[in-house]
Formats: sequence, C-alpha cells, structure tokens
Amino acid sequence: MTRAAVAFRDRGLVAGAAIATLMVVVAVSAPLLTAISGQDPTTFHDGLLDSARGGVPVGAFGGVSGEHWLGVEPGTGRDLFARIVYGARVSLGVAVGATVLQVLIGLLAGLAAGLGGRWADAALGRLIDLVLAVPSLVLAISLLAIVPADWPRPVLLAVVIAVLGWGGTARITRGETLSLRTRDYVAAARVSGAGWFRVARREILPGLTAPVLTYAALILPTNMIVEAGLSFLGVGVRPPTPSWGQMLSTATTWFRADPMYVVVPGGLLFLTLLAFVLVANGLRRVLDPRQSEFLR
Amino acid sequence: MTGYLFRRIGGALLVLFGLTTILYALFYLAPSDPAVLTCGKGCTPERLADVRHAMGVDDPVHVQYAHFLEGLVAGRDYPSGPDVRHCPAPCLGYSFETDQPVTALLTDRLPVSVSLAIGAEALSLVVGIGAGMLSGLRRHRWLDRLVNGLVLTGYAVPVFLVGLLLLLLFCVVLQWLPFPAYVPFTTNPLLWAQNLLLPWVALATIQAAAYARLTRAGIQETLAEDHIRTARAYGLPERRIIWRRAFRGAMLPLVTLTALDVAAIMTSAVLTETMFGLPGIGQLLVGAVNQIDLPVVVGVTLLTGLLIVVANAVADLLYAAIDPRVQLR
Amino acid sequence: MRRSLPAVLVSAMLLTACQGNGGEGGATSAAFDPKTCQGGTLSVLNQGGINRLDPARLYTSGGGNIPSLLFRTLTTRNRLEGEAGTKPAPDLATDLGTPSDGAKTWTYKLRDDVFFEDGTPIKAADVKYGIERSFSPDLPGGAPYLRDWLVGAANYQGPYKQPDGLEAIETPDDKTIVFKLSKPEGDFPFLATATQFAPVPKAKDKGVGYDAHPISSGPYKIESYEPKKSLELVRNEHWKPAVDNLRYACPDRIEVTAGLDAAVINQRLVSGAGQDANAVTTDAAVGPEQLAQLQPGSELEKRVARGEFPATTYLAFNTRKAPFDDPKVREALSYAVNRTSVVNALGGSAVAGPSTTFLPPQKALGHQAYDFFPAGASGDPAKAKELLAAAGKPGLTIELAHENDDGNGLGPKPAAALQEAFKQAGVTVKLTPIDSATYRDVTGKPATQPGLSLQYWGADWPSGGPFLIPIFDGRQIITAGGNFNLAQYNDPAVNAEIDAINALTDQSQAQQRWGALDAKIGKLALTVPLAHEKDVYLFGKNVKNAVPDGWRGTYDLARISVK
Amino acid sequence: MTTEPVDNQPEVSVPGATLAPTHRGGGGGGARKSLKIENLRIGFGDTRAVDGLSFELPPGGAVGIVGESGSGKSATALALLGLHQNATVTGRISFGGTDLTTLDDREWRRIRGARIAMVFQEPLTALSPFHRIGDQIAEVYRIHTGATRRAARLRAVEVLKQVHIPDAERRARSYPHQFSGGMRQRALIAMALACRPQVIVADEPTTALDVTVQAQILDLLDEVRSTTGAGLLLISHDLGVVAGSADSVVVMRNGRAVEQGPTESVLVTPREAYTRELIAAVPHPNPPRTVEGEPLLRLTDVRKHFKLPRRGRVDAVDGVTLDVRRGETLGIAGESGTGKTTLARMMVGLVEPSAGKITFDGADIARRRGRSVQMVFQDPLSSLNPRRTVGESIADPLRLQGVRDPRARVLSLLERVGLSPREYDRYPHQLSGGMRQRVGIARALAPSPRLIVCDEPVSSLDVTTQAQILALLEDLRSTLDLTLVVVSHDLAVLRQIADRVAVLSGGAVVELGDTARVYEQPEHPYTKELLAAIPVADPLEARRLRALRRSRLV
Repeated sequence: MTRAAVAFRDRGLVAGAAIATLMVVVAVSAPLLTAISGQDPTTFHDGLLDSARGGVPVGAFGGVSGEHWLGVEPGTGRDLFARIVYGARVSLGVAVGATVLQVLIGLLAGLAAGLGGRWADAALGRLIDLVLAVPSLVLAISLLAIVPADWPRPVLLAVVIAVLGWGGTARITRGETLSLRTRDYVAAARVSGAGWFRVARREILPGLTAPVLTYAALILPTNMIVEAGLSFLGVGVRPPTPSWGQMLSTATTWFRADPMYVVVPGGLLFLTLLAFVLVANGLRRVLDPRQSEFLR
Repeated sequence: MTGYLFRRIGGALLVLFGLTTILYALFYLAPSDPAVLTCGKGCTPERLADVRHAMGVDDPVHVQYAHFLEGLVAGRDYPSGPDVRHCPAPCLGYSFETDQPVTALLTDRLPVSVSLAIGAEALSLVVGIGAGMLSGLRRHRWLDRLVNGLVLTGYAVPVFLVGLLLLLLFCVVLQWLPFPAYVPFTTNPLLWAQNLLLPWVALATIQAAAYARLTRAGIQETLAEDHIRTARAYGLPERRIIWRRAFRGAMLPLVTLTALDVAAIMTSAVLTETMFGLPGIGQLLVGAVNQIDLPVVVGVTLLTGLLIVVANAVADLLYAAIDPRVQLR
Repeated sequence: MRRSLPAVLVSAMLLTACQGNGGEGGATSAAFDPKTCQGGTLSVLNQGGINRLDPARLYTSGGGNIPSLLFRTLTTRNRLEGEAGTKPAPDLATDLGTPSDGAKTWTYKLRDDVFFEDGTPIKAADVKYGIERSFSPDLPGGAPYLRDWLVGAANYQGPYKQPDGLEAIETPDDKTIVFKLSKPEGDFPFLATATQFAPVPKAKDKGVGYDAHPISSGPYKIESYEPKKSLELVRNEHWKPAVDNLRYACPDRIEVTAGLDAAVINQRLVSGAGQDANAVTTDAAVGPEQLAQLQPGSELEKRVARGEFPATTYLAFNTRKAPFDDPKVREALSYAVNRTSVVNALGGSAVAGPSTTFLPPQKALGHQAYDFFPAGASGDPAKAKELLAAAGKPGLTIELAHENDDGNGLGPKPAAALQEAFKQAGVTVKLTPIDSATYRDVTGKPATQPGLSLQYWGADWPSGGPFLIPIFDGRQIITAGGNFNLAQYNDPAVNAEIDAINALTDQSQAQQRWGALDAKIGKLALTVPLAHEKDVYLFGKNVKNAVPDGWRGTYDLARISVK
Repeated sequence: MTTEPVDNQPEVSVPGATLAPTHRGGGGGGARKSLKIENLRIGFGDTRAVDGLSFELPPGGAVGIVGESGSGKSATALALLGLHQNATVTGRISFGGTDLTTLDDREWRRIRGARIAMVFQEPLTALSPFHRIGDQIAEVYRIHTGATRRAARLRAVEVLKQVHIPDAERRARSYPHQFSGGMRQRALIAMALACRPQVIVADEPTTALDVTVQAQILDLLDEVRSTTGAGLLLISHDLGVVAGSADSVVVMRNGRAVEQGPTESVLVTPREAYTRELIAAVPHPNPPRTVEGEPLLRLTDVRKHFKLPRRGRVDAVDGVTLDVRRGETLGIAGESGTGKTTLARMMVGLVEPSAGKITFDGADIARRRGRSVQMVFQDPLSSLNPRRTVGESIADPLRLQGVRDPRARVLSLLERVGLSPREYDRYPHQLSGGMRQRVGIARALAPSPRLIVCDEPVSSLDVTTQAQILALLEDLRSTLDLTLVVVSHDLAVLRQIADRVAVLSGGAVVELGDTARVYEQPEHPYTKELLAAIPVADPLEARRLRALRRSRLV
C-alpha cells in the first residue's frame, strides 16, 4: 500500500487535515469572506453596544444578526466574524512562519553538526544545548517587551518563537544525521567519490524528511499555543491587529457578560489545535512506521 | 563521576553566563530607560540624571555588567542614604521598582512556583501513568480509544483556556472553590492544596496527556522486547511481567522527563500564575518586564536557567540510577 | 498582570470628587457612628498599590488611600462626600497654614499630642527632614512641586549629601514650620496633603531601606509588608482619635493583598464569600462583567460607590509639527472625533463621560462648559472635511501615537476608535504604538514627541492650577524631557494670568478664573478633549460607610467599617 | 565432564508433575519424559508458518532442526512453550503424555522454565537490562519452587558455576550489559538450568557469537545435556552447528520437514534434493591456486587509533603490513573486534590511517577513491539508500564519473550480476537479501574498479544464497580481471574463496599465507583455535573437533 493510501485510510488524519485546510483557506481568503459578509474587522458599531453596561453588545449571543454572523466585539462593536477570520491569519501565519523558520534553522544547524566534523559538532552541539537550556518563555516575554512597539509584531513573534525554539529540530536532525552517516550507503557513496555536500543532499536529506516533517507537524500546534499565550499575556500581537489569543485575553473580562466572545475564539483555537495535533499524529503514523504505536 | 560533575557545572556556568550576557545586551539596546519610570511624573532632566546615577544605570553597559558579575561572585555594597546596604553574594542587586533584594524576591516567590510545579507534576504523573497503563495494556478497546481521545484533547488545549474554564466553572458558576490565593504549605497544608487545586488541574490536563502517551507507547514497546518474551518463556506471571519488567522499562523516559518538566513548569507557568493570581516567579517576571526592572528580569532568567540546568543534571543522575546500563562520564 | 500605573494614574485610583453618589443603604453615612464602628478585619484586594510605602517616594493626591492610614501630613483631604470633599483640612497642623509675603511664605503650627508609633513625639524637624529626604536622588518618585516652589530647592540633593538641609524650610521651634516659596502659591495647603509632608524620624531613616518599614504617625502601623504582594496593618497604639477627627480607623486590622487580577477582584467582591464580605479595593474599578449586573434596584447596586476623579483623556497636538501647526487641521479633527466610540472603548458610559472641555466637570477645578467645535455624539465628518478642504489638505494622512496596551486607557482601543472616526472625515490614520513604560518619556521630549498623541491628565489636587499649568504654561516647556506642554504653546498673557491666579488664596475666585482661562485656551484647539473619568468601585457585603470622597472619587479606607 | 552439580537444593516441586529423581551424570531416570510433536500446524492469519510437522525428542536426547530463514523453525520453538499470541496452533505437542496444546495459561506457566526451558538467540536483549543476572535466575527459580530468596540466590550462583562463569558469586550481581556476549549466553543457559528442566530448547543459540565462542557454547550445551539429563532441541540455520550436537536432525523448509532421521544418515547420506543442496552450499575448500601478480595494494605498517572521549584510546588496527597481489583473492579472517572492518575501510580510503601508508598502484589511496577501488558491504539493506531505487543507486557512481545517461550501463550491470532489468525501478525493501547483495555488487562494479574490498559479503545471507553470491564473486573476479579482498569471520567461506588468507587478531596480522597452508598447517595458536572452532557439517569430524577442544580445555 502506498503512503498516500495509508494516509487516506487514517480517519484522524483525514479529519484533522480537512479542518486544518479549512482554517488555512479561511485565513487566506479572509478579505473575500469579509467581502461576502459585508463587514470589515475595524469598523466600530457604537449603536450595537449598551454603553451604560460597559459596552456589552445589544441582543442575544453577543449581538448575532444577519449582518454580524457571530455578533460584535464588546466595547467596540467591531464585527466578530471579520475579526475571527483576520485573526486566523495572524494565529496561523505566526505559527506556520515560526515553524518553517524553526525547521530551517534547525535543519541547517543539525546537518552542519552531524556532518561538519568534530569541531563543528562540538561548537554547534554546545549552541544547541544552550538554546535548549534557555528558559524560552521567560526570554520570549523579556525580548518581546523590550523591542520597540512599532516593529511588525507578527513577524517579530514568528522570529522570536523560532529563534528560541530551533533546538529541538536541530537535535533531532543532528541525531538522525549522525545515525544516517554511519549507514553503509553513505559509505558506498563516499567510496564512489561523492563529496559531503553531495552526500548531504542526495543521501542524508531524503532520510531526514520523515522525522523532520513529523516533528514539524508536532511543533506547529505548540507554536500556535505559544503565540496565543504570548498575545494573551499582552506581549504578543498588539491590537487592533486581531489574534485569537489576544481576543481571549480581552474576553476574560467579559466571560459572563458576553460568553460568545470567549466561546468563538476559544472554540476555534481548540478546534484548530486539535486538527493540527490529529495531522501530526497521523503523519507520524504514515511517515514513521516505527512509531506506528503513537496515539492510535 | 567527578569529571562528569565538573563538566556539568562548567556547562551550566557557560549557559548562565550566556544568558546574562544576552539579557544585558538586549536591555542595553532597548529604548526604555528604567530611571524615567522610577523618577516619576514631572521629573526634570537634571533630576533624572541624578536618579540615573543613583541607580547606577548611567555607567556604560560593560561596567554595569562587570559590577553585576562582581556582585554575583563577591557581593556588593550599595550606598543608601545614611547607610550602606550590603548585598551578600550571590548578589543579584535590588529591584528598581521596590528596592527589595532580588535574591530575597526570588526565594520568596520560589516556594509558590515549586508548590505549583510539584503538585501539578504529581497529579499529571498519577493521572497520566494511570491512563497510559489502562490504554497501553489494551484490555479494553473502548478504554484505549477513550484515553487516546483525551490525550489528543489534552494536547490541543492551551493552558489559559483550561484555566479560564476551570475558574468560570468552579469559582464563578458553582462557587465550590474560592478564587485561588496562595497560602503557604507551612501555614495551612489543607488551604494550600485547596487553593492550588485548580492551577494543578489546569497544568495537569496538558502534562498528563503527554505522560499517558509516553506510558502507553513505552509499555507497548517494552512488552514487545525480547526479555519480556524470555520472562514469559520462563513462566513468570503476566502481572509480574507487567509491573516488574515492562513498567520499569516504560518509566525510563518518564523519570527523566519528570525532572525536566518540574523545571519547565516552574519556568513557564507564567500564564497559569497570572491567570490564578499566584505570586510565583512567572508573575514576578511579567511585572518586572513591564517596569523595565532589569535586576529582577536578570534574576528571574538566571534562576530559571539554573533550574533547567539543574533539572537536566538531575534527569541524568536519575537515569543513571534507574538504568544500570547508563554510566555518567 | 496589569502594569502598575504611572504616578498620575495611581493618584487617579486613590482619589476623587463626587458628583451625585448613587450609593444608598449601606453606603450612606446617615446612620453611621464613628464612635461605635471599631472592630474586625478589613481586606483590601488590589492589583497594585503597595509597590512602595516610603513617603518620600509616593506620588499621591491628597495623601493616598493606603498611605494615609500610616502617615499624617501637615494637611490632608477632608474626606467628605461630593463638592465639599474637594477641600483640604488640617491634619498634623492646627490649621491650613498662614500665608504671608503675598502667599510666598507659609507657616504651620503642629498639634500637641502627636506621636510616632514608638511613642516619640512628632516635631517640626521631623516634617522638615521628611521633605528634605524626598530630594535625594536615591529616593525618587515624588511629585515635582516642592522642587519648583521652594526657594533654592532645584539643585538640592537631599540630606545625605547635603546634611545642612534646605534653607527654605525653617523650624524655629518644635511646633512651628515655615516654608519660603520662590513665587506666590495659593494652593500650598493642597500640596501639603502629599506624603512628602509626613514626618520621618531621622534616627530611623535607613535611606532606601526605610521603605521596608516606614515609621507610622497615623492610626495603623505595619505588622508585615511584602511589596507588591501583601501588607498587614495593626493599630498604632500611640495614635489618638482625639487628635485626628478625620480618620475613624474602624477595623482593628487591615490586610492588603496585591497582585490580583482586576476581574478576579471584582468577582470576589460580588460573591463576597467568607472574608471577602469584608473586602474592598482601591484600584480595581468595576469591569464590564459587573456593570452588566449593576441594574438599577439590584442587590449589587447597593454595594457600589460611584465617584469621579478629575481627569481628562485628550488628544494632544504638537503645534510645531505640520500639519498640526495649521489651526484649521486641528479644528477639523476636533469636529471629526466620535466621543461615543471613545467612551465605549474606555469601558462605556458608566466609567467615562464625553468631554468637550479640557477641565473635567468638577466645580472645584473651575469647570465652565464650552463646545467650540461641536461634534455631536458621534462626530461631524462633513464639517471636518469642509475645514480640511479649506486648509487645502483633503485626504490627509497622519500618525497617532498611543500606548501599546489598554491598561492606562491610552491604548489601542481608543486609538482605533479615533482612527475609525477620522476615516469618516477622509483622514487616514497610521497608528504608532509606543511601549507604555516609555510612553511619557517619548512624548515628553520635544525631540521625540509625535505630532499627535493620546494623553491623559489627572488632578494632583482638586484645583485648576495643577490641571492647566503643566499643559499650557509656556515657561513649563522642558526641551530635555519630562515636558507636558505638548502643544508647546507659549503665550505671555496666559503665563501672566497663571501667575496672577496662583497668588490667590481665595479658592472660589481662583476657580472662576481657571475656568475662564480654560475656555480661552480651548478656542485654539490645542487639544481635543475626549472624555472624563468616572469611578465605580464595589465593596463587600459587610462593609459600611464606603462613601466616595469628593477628592479622589473612591471610598476612604480610614473611614470604612466592617463591624 | 568437569563439574558435578551439587544437588542439595529442595526438589523442584511443581504441583501435578512427577518429580525427576536426582540425576547424576548421563541419561535421566525413568520419569524422564519425551516430547512428541505430531502434525503441528501454526498459522498467522492466512500464512502457514508450520505445516504438519512431527518429530520426537526422547528423554535426554538431542534433536536438531535445520532450516533457512522462513522455514518455520523458530515458530516451532515458540509453539513448544505456548508463546504464540496471535497464531493458531493445531496438532499435538505431547509431553510425557500430556497434550500441551490443551493447557490453559496457568498450566502453561508451570511448564515454562520448569519443565521446558528456552535459550534465545540474542543474549543481550533476552535478559532484562534492569535486573541483576543472579536476580533474574533466582526469580525464575522462586516462581517455580517457592524457595526462599536466599535459597534462590544460592541456586542462581550454583547454576552460574555450572555453566562455568568464573567468580560466580560476584558475577551474579552483575547486569547483563556488564557481560560479554558469550557470558550472557552462558547466563541464559544457567537460567534454563535453574529449575532442572527436562527439555531445553535452544533457538539459534550461537548466531550472534564469534566462532570460538560459538564452539564453547555448543560444547556447554552438550555438556549440560549429559550432566543434567535434559533433552536438547537445537535449532539453527547452520548445518555445522547441529551436526556435532544432535542425535537426530529435522531439515525444515517452508514449514515442512523435508527430511528427518539420525544425524549421520541425514547429513552423510541425504535422501532429499534440498538436503543435498544445503550440504552442497556449505563452503568447501577449492583446489589451491597460486597467484603471483605484482602487488596492487600495499599496506605498510598501517595503524588506526580511535580516541574515545574520556575513555582513552582504542588501537583498532595496530601495525598491519601486507600486499594485495594483482588478480588474487585475499581473505582477511578475524573475529569481532579484531579491526577487520576498520582495515577494510582504510583499504578503500573511507577511513584515514593514523599512521602508515596505503598505496594503490604506487599512488596514495586517498587520491584513488571513487574509481579504482570499490567496496561491497555486509548488510545489503543498510548499504542501499531505502529512499532511492536500485537503478539510481547503481547509476550514482556513474554519474559522478560524468556519465550523462547511465541507464543502459546500469541495465547491463544488473544483468551481469544475475538480476533482471525489471529491478531497475524497484526499491531495496522490495528485494530479497540475496538480490540486494547483487545490487551492492553491481554498484561496486559500476565505475569499473580494479580492486573490490568485500566486507563480510555473505554473513547475513542464508546458506544457499551465500553459495550463489560466493560463486558470483569468483566468476566476476576471473572474467573482469578483478582483484578481491574478502573480509570475513567465517573461515569456511574464506577457505572456499581466498587464495591467500591473513588472520587478524588484536588489530595485527598474526598469520598470513596461502590458503591451503594456513588451513592445513596453522602456525599461530590463535589460528589453530579458530580452525578448531569451525562448525563442520560432518558429524564425525564435529565430534572429533569437540573432543580435541575438550582435551585442550582440561
């Protein structure tokens, strides 16, 4: 059975992939979706708020109506649907960006350590140890708090998460590389006169795809949680840019007055994370048969 | 062993030195001036210069850094009005914001973080290993599926979401529990546990999922190993095989992870502490970062770095203790 | 965790002036008898408020709420409800002070029978020493007025470096203290409410370390104190009710817990379980969660204190920077603002009201109503466009600086509300977030000051002077930093009028002229007033006499009972 | 016989089983039971692993089962102990009259280890890494006898002594990883002896071991059988292993017994074609050939040291000087840890020597890499990139030499090594072991080398495949005018293929000479020991060698 066939038989993977894809589509087509709903994420609707009661939306379920499909944001009256779909862009974008960066840095460092000889390995090994030993959340908070507030936050977030988090990928890559380079087929290629660069590209990299891909799939939801957490703490994405974590942060002060404001971003965050975890889990089963016992 | 310890300590020092250097560099490059906040509203430039000097932040960064290192190793004296405050080694300086010794702040906050971490870890281990064993032994298919569903869910919920729901449910709607407020264990163990229950549960939700997965994979992997087959071939009862042989093998990765996770909770439970109003080191950090309280930020970072380094060493030692194949060199 | 707030805001949370107290039942003082209120333990649930207790380093209005339990000052706020509460009253001193030399010299006599917590009698020298040490660069944080007002104080470095002390403060005997000012200051009795006017025994001064246990002169003393975490106060046996008729000091014990989340504090106050029934807060104004439950006639409505601290949220123009050097542009933006959105963004009409005047609507500040650029409830974009067209700047693009979080009410929410309103007028706004820790630093240096920024100004005491002088006095433009005259407006006529009003010791006369001055400056559209502050604070079920005072807008811990 | 078991321990008291009398030397008493397998069938889902197998192991007897991989011999062993979990087992396994297949789990547990004990192939993984060896043995003893901890511990030491573990009291406290491979296997045998079983099943007990150790273990099993009177079922792929130790032999193929009978008759006068094929595949000496070519590859005092982090230095190769003559096949013999793989890798320039010189045709080997010298590896699965097709793997060295479209050349190479061109687009895991090794050879041939170094080229293959690959190598050498270096632990293989043999020990060549001379008149004691340890398929010769080893031991 081919891998694709195995993948399609995996119900968790298919469901996860479907939801994840949907979320990505939503994020990418945010402008289109808001054009359909006829709302944008920034316009205030004071008329829809009860100012005397702190700015709670008027009407049931946080002001759900024909115009405002998910109601409006308390305090501002901005369209919640529009903010959710634009928020998906930030939440997903940061997570994906951080993951890609993380994997790139980790892959390069791990390959260099694994193939670069004793000194490169020792130096990079120390560096990887350092990155792994750094209290990353603590440092991320400090870092994000002191960079000028007008730097582009989403990009910054992705970079900070990646820079503090590439240790894992690097360690896995290094380990796999060290193991792969002792394989006889690498020796065979060397005997044939191939240089290390060619060996890395043709013999080692293909062998790294599966472990690195499964690992990447696993850290993607983690990165999403980190982004949400940092935004929740107020050092992440800055309003008025919407992000789910930051919406949840403001929602904490509204959870009884306007439960919709908690339920919508919270539920979506959970659903998306679940989808990515399912994908990671399924990918691992498909790509890494040794680990087939992981989470059936 | 001695060589191992030396290398470990050397490595730890290197990591901590790297961390402080990075922090000093970052805060020096940052546009914020801690003296402005300390000086307050309506502070004139002359006054600001005096305050800056009094705080010692008018020195070039390398001088400040050298002073800091000196204090760390040998202690430092701070002029203080009519007195001189002596800050004994390891001196991390005084908070810009409250002028408390940073070491005192840290030792004051640490019990909270330790309480949080130990309790959450214990709860996670009990629940996680229990669930992992239940599903790993595959006695009931539905149980296996249930545990797996929960594990996946545990992976997919951010801690602040769990915390939010717990608070809402138990403190607001049902009002079964008071809003968490830290009570030291020594004051009243019962209240200590009662107040920490929700944060523990919030943290354990995620941690237990990881442990359940590991236990399950570990038990199944170990049960497939040759020596289990040997044990069966020699007529050992299944119960004995599971608990004396397989369980031990399955617990190996968990033991190391436990040490690392205790440190991880202590260093990264910022959200939990903030959400539940627990005065731990995470909360200390968030407050300090917003106030550009450099000594506190550096102190917290050093402490958390130290915790992680120590946890790594403990994990190694534990591993060597329970796996006779491992030798520390 | 919330930021602990800059000084002005801290004072905002510790202060008031009360317009129509909505509180009924338990909140009214009618049935309250200070003689029989003693007993019990009062809990104070706070976000912050106990970062420091060294009186030299506190920036309070009227002596603060918690500090005022520990420190007696020469004068203090009179702790009355409403308009009456905006006046100072004698505290350690026997009266509000005797001005002479055209209000350039102020003389105070200390009461008899006043003691520190260790029983040592309080002398005039202790008050002088307390003020002097606040000049030490080791102990920064206090208000700048003393440095500005006292003769020869600008370069004074405090008693540690200059033990000879300040010549501007004289203590001819143990009971008399005389202040020499460089210009007439009719508001001196207001200033003397600040904690810097609390006595400090020189023998107990440990410099920076004094903060760990400041010596009490008030009804309570410190039993235990962990900054930002907890403070436990017990009765100071050497304080006599007979010589302090303002502080009732009802609870036997006061326990302050800080570092809590505002939402949690309010939820606990609402639930009122256990000791929370005896709880209040000094810095967690109600959130939307509670406002939604605060229906008229509801049980909760009886446990809320509504007051107003004089403060204004406004847009500040830098008139030295294009395009805001053009009055037409400033006027256009004044027409364009949507005050309803801003009020909602600040938390709704319960906690903020729209303002068209720079002075907030308290009579004590001399408020006179005006609305020179009527924008209505939600802005007049048509008029704004018209003016911009007239100025030759239609389709303008501007930058608006604001703080990066909403903790201080200058954050992205109101900024976004303004952005939306200006969009209606064809003005494109680019938002520039600035870290709130450095916001004042950046906006207070003309070199780095943005053209347009969101600002907040609160009263250090209920008078027009401290509200208008830093903002509009041309001699207060400080180019090196710490500047509040963001318009960089310098009109000698205005400066002269300020001096003239300062010399007045008759407050009602002063009020009248401050109001007129505000209206005069208002015509120039140097600022766009947006909203003024309202304060709504909950208190526990067993709490009595939680009356918001007229100075600070919230209830006074020194007068609350939990018996 | 060297040891007399001291039998002062409590009797094995297994409820429901008749107790064996104390046995002292030689065959068991009257209560000894025979193990009789009748029409055993084992199926995994749709596949049949064992299909109607019958044989009998008389009390104290020794039966050998021989078969290549997939013949069903291991499945049979597991069935004897009821260890199959997902298989359907039918037929009769009668043990002293009881049909074991009808037992429930409790009853099975009384048999396992106590009546029938098993010795597994991989002694490292077969023992729990977390428990001390003595404890593991004692645990088994306690479970079956209910003895006290102390008594169990004494019994553990006793059986360890019985399998000749020196200093048994102390070594009982060691962990498995602290034992050498041979010691571990002895410990496993000791565990099997602990409860004085009536049958010992040994499933490939020596496959993971060096040849000298293998001989020792086989001798030990033989000894144990005679001292305890236990029957022995010896399972192996190697005719030589079985020949010296079994009274009768079962030859299995595809789950069936192809031929069975007394060892002598089956191995000396086989009736079935497959048995004959197996015997023929056992490496046999070729007529001697003397090649007097000029030296092609010269090694001059070559050394290789590995620095181990914080553990000092290992001298893997310690001063090797030898010439490989043009056109010859040089065999390099050595057990594990003798530095033979390091030496092989230095010969192709993969590893740089720490000292000494290696020249190929006069030029330093490092500059010759990629063309003139190629290598064939031991494990053909690991030597082929699992993610690339066979054709691509062979084409790679050609591309490196600048061949633009190597497909045609690759196809002809495939054909040359006896593979169909169809295999071009297949992946390594889709091929059998023998086919993979052919691919490995094709890849080595691709750049038209003059010398090929083969590192254990057949050690992971079944006997029949092994013979085919050896034949292929010989054929290639002669037709392509190649020079070969074959590195192997298997002296029989070298005797067949090599013209000259070098014997490695401790990183140095202890003996070098023409194959016939080395095998017939070994000079170095180590060479003699090695030769005595070679398992031979001739039962009489095997017995003679065992007696020889034993006499030396005494």
